[in-house]
Amino acid sequence: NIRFTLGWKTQGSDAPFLLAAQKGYFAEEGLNVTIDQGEGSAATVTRIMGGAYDAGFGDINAIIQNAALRPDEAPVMVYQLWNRPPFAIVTPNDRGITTPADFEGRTLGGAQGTPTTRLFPVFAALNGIDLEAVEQQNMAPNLQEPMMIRGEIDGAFVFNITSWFNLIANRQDPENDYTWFLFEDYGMDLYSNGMMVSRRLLAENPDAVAGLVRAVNRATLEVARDQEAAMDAIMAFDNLVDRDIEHARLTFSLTNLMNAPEVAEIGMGDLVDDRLARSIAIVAEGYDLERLPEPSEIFDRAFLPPVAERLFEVVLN
Amino acid sequence: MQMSAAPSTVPPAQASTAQASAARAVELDRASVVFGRGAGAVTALAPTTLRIGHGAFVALVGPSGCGKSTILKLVSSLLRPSDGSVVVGGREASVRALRIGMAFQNPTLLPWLTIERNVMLPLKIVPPFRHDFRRERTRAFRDRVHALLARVGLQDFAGHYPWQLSGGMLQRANLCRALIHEPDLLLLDEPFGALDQFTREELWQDLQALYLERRPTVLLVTHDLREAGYLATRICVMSPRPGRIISDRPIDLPQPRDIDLIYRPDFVEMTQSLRELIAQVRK
Amino acid sequence: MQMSAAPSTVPPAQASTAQASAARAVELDRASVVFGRGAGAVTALAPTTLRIGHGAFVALVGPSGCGKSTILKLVSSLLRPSDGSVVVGGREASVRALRIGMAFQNPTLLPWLTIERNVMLPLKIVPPFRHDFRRERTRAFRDRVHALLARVGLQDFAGHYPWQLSGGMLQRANLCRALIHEPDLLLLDEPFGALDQFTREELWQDLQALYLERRPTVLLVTHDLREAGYLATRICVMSPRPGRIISDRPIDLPQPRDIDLIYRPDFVEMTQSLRELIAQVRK
Amino acid sequence: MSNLRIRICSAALIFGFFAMWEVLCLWLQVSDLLLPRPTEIAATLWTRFPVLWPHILQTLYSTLTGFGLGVIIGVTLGVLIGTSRLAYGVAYPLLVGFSSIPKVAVVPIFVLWFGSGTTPAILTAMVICVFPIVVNIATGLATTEPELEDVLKTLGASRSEILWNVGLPRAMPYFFASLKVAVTLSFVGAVLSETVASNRGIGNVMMTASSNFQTSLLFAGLFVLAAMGVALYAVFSFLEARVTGWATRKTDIAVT
Amino acid sequence: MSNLRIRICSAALIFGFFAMWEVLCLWLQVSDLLLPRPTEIAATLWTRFPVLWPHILQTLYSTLTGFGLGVIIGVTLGVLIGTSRLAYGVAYPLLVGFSSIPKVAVVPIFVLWFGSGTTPAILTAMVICVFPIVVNIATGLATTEPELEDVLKTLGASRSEILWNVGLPRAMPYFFASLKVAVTLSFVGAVLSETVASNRGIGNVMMTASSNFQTSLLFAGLFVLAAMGVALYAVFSFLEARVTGWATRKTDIAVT
Ligand SMILES: Nc1ncnc2c1ncn2[C@@H]1O[C@H](COP(=O)(O)OP(=O)(O)OP(=O)(O)O)[C@@H](O)[C@H]1O
Ligand SMILES: Nc1ncnc2c1ncn2[C@@H]1O[C@H](COP(=O)(O)OP(=O)(O)OP(=O)(O)O)[C@@H](O)[C@H]1O
Ligand SMILES: [Mg+2]
Ligand SMILES: [Mg+2]
Repeated sequence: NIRFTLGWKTQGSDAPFLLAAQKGYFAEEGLNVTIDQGEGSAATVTRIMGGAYDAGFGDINAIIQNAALRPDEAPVMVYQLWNRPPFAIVTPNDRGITTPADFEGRTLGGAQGTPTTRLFPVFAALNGIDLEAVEQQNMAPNLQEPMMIRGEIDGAFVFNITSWFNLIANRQDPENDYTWFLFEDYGMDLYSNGMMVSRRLLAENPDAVAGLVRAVNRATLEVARDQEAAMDAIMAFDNLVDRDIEHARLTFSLTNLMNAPEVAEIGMGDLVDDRLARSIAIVAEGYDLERLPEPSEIFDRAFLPPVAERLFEVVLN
Repeated sequence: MQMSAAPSTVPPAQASTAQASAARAVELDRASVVFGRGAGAVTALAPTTLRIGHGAFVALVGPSGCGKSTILKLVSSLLRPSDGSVVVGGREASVRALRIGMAFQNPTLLPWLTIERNVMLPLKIVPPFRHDFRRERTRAFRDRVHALLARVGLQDFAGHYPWQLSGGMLQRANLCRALIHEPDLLLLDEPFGALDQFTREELWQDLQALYLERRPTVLLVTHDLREAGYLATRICVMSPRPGRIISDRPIDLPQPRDIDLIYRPDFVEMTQSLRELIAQVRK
Repeated sequence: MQMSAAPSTVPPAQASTAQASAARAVELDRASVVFGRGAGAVTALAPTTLRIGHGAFVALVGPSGCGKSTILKLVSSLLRPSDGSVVVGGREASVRALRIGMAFQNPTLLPWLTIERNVMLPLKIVPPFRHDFRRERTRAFRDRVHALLARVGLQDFAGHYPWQLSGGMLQRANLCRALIHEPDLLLLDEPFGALDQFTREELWQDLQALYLERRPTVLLVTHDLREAGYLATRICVMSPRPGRIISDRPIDLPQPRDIDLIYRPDFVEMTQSLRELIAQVRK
Repeated sequence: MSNLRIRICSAALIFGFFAMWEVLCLWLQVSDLLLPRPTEIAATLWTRFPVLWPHILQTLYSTLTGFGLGVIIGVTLGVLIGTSRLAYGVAYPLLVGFSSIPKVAVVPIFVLWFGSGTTPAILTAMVICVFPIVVNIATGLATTEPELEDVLKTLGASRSEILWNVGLPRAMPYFFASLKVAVTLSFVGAVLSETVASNRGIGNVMMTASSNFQTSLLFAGLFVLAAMGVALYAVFSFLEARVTGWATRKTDIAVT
Repeated sequence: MSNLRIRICSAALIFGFFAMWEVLCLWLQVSDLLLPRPTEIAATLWTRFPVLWPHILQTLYSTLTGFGLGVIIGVTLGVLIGTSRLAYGVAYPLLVGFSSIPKVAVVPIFVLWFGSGTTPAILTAMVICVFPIVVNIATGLATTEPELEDVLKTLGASRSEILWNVGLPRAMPYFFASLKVAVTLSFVGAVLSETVASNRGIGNVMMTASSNFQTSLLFAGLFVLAAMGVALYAVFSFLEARVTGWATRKTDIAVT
């Protein structure tokens, strides 16, 4: 029996897990997986550490943060899904912000503690921004876009995958009217969400972890080829969501977050240790961590199937 | 001294002109009260006609539950008649033409106020006094209240709360509250019921003095025929529930009356005759 | 027929053996009650010694506020004495040796219960009846309650709520609640105060019949000397506050007594002598 | 005014409230992303009702279960606090302190202990509604007239008999007042827990709706909640009128 | 038991509560990420106090302002509902409906209208605490004994005089009961709003702490809230004892 928590309320990007559940891939591995919606990709880590969940879809940077403090309790990433970070600063074009330096003298809004907000000092340091000159305002995630549209803030610390669609829901044109400062383009080459498991599950039942990884891998590759089936799985799980938007979100995650050049070489689910080590350093700086965890404390590739079985090819339909 | 021992007939119900009623303090015209509806309805007061001139002192006697308190509530417009009309001071009872002082049967002192504050309450509400209330309550009004409390023997309890008083003391405080604002129309519902005979007689004398001095209209409910005879200028006797006034006789004794009057043979005889009358209607 | 007109002396306070007190229903030994502390303290009862044998009918008279109700509350253990001791049925008052029925001075009927349910309350609580309460309340107990209510003329009001009754009716219901469970010790605090003379006399007779039949110990507070003389086997007179018992005399009239007794010269003389006694101590 | 006329007036005014909302929104051109118009909400409610239905049932179930437990605990604690001075001194500060804490902070702990879903929702609905009940029951008991208790004391009644026959009936008006508050809080609690951790329930609907900016679905959820609150309030009002009629008596004089 | 002994007992039991929490955490090895021990919380509180202080003041300010406004509105509405049957029929359903809605859903609207920061916190603290006050005031007025009102009616008092001299004093025990509930809700409301959008206040601290997995700082914030709630409760208790002493009278017999 495995209790699995998603990163947030049901979203198109959760398709790999929901498809695996719906098609019975978990059952085929002899696993009984119950999937719950989550409260945030960082909270996934807390939920697993607290023992309420065995596995979940969450942010690797939150693992890094916790591993620095509680190396024996922090969960371990076993299948990296989002190879590229969704962290971004979005600003409407009419504010005239075109380079990071333009942030000086402006007000940016964001939820305190989300990686985008927390890593902004590093972003500022790397791009020569005077942090003191940028005003930050705390607000709940779902207030960012409306406040930006109303002009109360000039930009927002967001996840691009979330904010893009929030802007669409607010009847904006994210593509043409907004400028996106993606962190990865500004020297912050971080990893982000993937499937993590608890230390306890890892120690007590490695077979289950392997099965979990196999099932999710299989579903992920399938999702990349057939999004309609993925959407069916999502709607079966939660019929409240808007199918069209989630479809677009799924596509967005496939093309913008998962389909990195690196993946073509190492296969879906894996990551590059050097890059992870670099991002650990970035995270440590952003969060004032006292200790740099080893990449091996964060990521365990032991359960990944051979690369040949993890070849990721996106076919949009 | 004359005494009309024969019960006068109840005045016939008749339409009164506005002038005639203006001359009267209280005028019940075939007023009746029915509580509730349908099967559970209780007729508290059968159609009753009662006219009281200004400055009269009317005692109302009758068996328990016959509607005496109900009449007082009609007059003070706490109840509206189911039928008939109630006119006080020449106007509908609900329009306040007379300053009313009422002592309820159950002493209903407000539990969150001290005795002094309770007794002072009318001065806070009633027109000629209310205007001065802010200014006077610490001096003149307080003295006034204390003087009245002293007269009923409660001078030491002005600062106490109602629950700290005995039954009889409560009743005396209750009486003070009815008197403090010098009402034109005094409605007293068994104001001396819980008092011993001596205290009672003292208060009779006080009440009589007050009556003779200021001549308010008084409507006194009592079960004590001697009390009625000693104080009233007129005694109305009611029948058992549903009550009607079955006898209405004047007491033509000169006032002020001496307290020894109640032991005089002719007075005893009068109370006896009333007693017999009541005994008759009970059957 | 003999009548001891001279007041007997108050029995001296003395230590009583356990046996002696077991033979008595009520025993107050220099019991006093002081409310409050310091400057505002009120002595409600000066040290009082009162012994009542089983089956006695004691009437307690005295001026308003002298501590009569306080004595009843001591006996029913609603109050504890500030000093001295109160023994009921041979035990500390708080240990219940006798079945007590109490009629409070203010009818304290529970406002959420109908009259019937209010009167039935003791049957729900008091030992011999409570065991059968579940089973009997619809039949036997109800009949019992209705019979008692009918005796005081409230048969039509069993289903009414207290606020729907007149003052006198409430007092009668209150009395019923004190009697329904056939108490051994009956504490009555002015139970007939709000009633007219006829109803009152009827209830005197009822109470006397009940007393003679079952012989409970009765402690009756009243302001009516005729009531005290007609009903009691012993009359205790109290001084004004702080009250003490200043006279304690037996009434040696044979029982049952006829209601016409109260008009007989020797009875009138006795009440007169009591009256004078009270008048004396008031000064 | 007669009963009927008052009913009609009330209904008209409540209707007027929504009409004004509608008109104001149209007039001030309030974006439907911010505050949808009642008609839009009603339309959403109508079209999405089949989807909402299981969530409604879920929330109702959690709320009522939690509320029921909360009432039991609240009355028990209220009786304790109202009758024992020690309990008063101990439990009141702890309860007040606990109640000053936003339950949002407590729900994650419930989730960590009991997993997500129905259990934390029930627990949250329960803990959130205990305090008003405790306060009102305790106050009701503390303000009971000693005279009424004396009636039972003279009969030699035990403390529990006094409680059952005087204290609790006397505290009923207080109790019903607190129920109205408690039931609304229960809804809030259950929904809160569902927003944090649940796959079902109105709270989950609202969370999904708000994170996707489906504002009219969010408001449809709020409407459903409000309607359920009002329905339960009506039930309690009915019970209240029967149980505490003695306290709100109005003399009824037949006028012929 | 004497007053002093009860105080000591209470304090001991409250202390015992925290001791048990400490021991249970140690014994069951509860992760401090989940539920920190009281000693850890106290230590955090002590070391971080200078940082917390301005936030505490901010929250206290928002809460008290909102609470004050809420009391005024609540009493006004309560009086309306308690005295007018039309207001009862109109306002009660609307209020109940509104109260059944989690305020989390309302705060974003406040923020969008009034900007982030203090204003929405005050507003939330206000709206959340109105309902319990309304309900209790209205119930208190509705259950006033008609006999007491009759005293004033015979004097020809106006409705407002009756209200001031009988209705409101009579409703005081109800009012104070509701204040205890309302003040805790005010804290919850203010903090809630701060978590949604604010750069200051305990709510903001808690949000930051929880997203940084600083559980003991989060709990330190909760402790501060609880302490403020208890402090205000103590203030109201003191006032209550003075104002409603008549309703909770206990006969005081001098024993010599
Ligand atoms: N609020 C009420 N609802 C229903 N019935 C009532 C109400 N008030 C009084 N009654 C009934 O009206 C009748 C008359 O009551 P009222 O109080 O006038 O009697 P009363 O003459 O004052 O008697 P008493 O001498 O006992 O005080 C009684 O039968 C009583 O039951
Ligand atoms: N709870 C109390 N607190 C303070 N003082 C009290 C309390 N109860 C009674 N008293 C005082 O005790 C005294 C005696 O009261 P008690 O009720 O015994 O008088 P009583 O003899 O029954 O008088 P009455 O004939 O007027 O009923 C009174 O002066 C009263 O003020
Ligand atoms: Mg009467
Ligand atoms: Mg007395």
